[in-house]
Amino acid sequence: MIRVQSADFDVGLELKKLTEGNRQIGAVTSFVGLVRDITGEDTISAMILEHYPGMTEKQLVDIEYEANQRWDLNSSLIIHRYGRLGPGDNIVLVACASSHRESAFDACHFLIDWLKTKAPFWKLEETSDGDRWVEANTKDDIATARWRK
Amino acid sequence: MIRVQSADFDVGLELKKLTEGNRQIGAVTSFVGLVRDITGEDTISAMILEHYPGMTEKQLVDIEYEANQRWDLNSSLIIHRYGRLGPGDNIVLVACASSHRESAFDACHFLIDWLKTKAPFWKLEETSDGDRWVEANTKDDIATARWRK
Amino acid sequence: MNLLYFAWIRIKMGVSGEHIDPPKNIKDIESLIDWIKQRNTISNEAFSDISNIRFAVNQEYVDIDHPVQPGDEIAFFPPVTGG
Amino acid sequence: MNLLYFAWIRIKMGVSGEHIDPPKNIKDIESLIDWIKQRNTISNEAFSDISNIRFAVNQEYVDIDHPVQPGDEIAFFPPVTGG
Repeated sequence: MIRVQSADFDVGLELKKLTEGNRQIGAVTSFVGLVRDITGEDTISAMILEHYPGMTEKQLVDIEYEANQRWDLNSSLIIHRYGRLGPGDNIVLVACASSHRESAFDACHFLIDWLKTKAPFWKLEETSDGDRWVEANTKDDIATARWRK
Repeated sequence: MIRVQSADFDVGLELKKLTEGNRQIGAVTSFVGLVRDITGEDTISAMILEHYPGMTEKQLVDIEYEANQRWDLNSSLIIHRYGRLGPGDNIVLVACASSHRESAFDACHFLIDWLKTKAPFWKLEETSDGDRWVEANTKDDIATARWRK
Repeated sequence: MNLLYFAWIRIKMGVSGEHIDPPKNIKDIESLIDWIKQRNTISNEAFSDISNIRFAVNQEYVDIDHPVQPGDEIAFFPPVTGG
Repeated sequence: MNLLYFAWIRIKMGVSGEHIDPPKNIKDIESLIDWIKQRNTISNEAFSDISNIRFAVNQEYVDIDHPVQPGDEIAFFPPVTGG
């Protein structure tokens, strides 16, 4: 399941729903991305997450589908927020449930790596030194590339 | 932090405590292990987790220390339950918080791989075909071996 | 043809999108960009460094030689920074 | 010397542990096991397949040639299945 929303999410509740009623699940791996208060040398007071409504959902559906094709998952979840967030706020949750831990780990890692390079979001940081668009990180491209078959 | 307990744990609450007040954390990766109701061909009605009090805590402290030496983590948590558990029950929680996702992922994966081969726990499954001790899995030894430096 | 702009391209263009009716000889993203740029200084400036711009046609990532046609939703944005 | 047994070794031995005072010639895990086995049929049976038994001395994993001495806590158990 994928969700794109401005509202916060409750990680514990979401993970509980992911496994509820399915007792074949032996492993749940999750990733939560949070807004940090410092990047590089500047203090961040807020981050504005802009996205491309429609394309975002489409890309997330595609990425989740691919993960479920590649790994034997019982369930998976991607929640990505947009809008104005403060330090410590949740940005993204990725969770994968499987019978075995390797599938759960690999699928979760795959999903967040792909989100970083494929989900159409852009981050504007409000810093002590003015507003600044976060630049794409070549390390993210490299991380994504290793999942290519 | 490590905890060995018979009581259940609240994943959402534990993850919240792990990041509370630290706004340098950008990534939290977690693993939850659950009791499955089927392994192989038999239905499992319960699992009894026996452990070696004293040695368990010692091994978990050592493993967590090593993870913190190898990766730049802001905080980490291992909770392992013992006693009688039913299908769907939580067994273990491993969580790692870091500024960046690669450290959080690798440390979490390392910890659960090591737990599988180093934490002195033994599982007795109560199945439709009688009680059965779970045998160690050579796949777990292989998974652990790849973390050797 | 609906054009959409995101992030700093949106800021530079001063609008989040526009409906256009380009001349018939525009067949792909590259010729579309050339046409957008020659309209005015703002557009020319916003699209001055194409290496920092990514393209989507009908919500799928495409390369600069991807064909475009009337009715398409065409988006221009910087490399994404989600997750 | 305190011996501890876990999982099916505990079941086979019928006790979770025992305090013993072995003869002086017992220097390592291997000679300790030989001594345990020769005491009675139950012990002999429980330790019949050493390849399925792991050892810890004072709560650290050790190999079969690890020295043992009075006062040690020595544990015998199957390969672990935690996590």
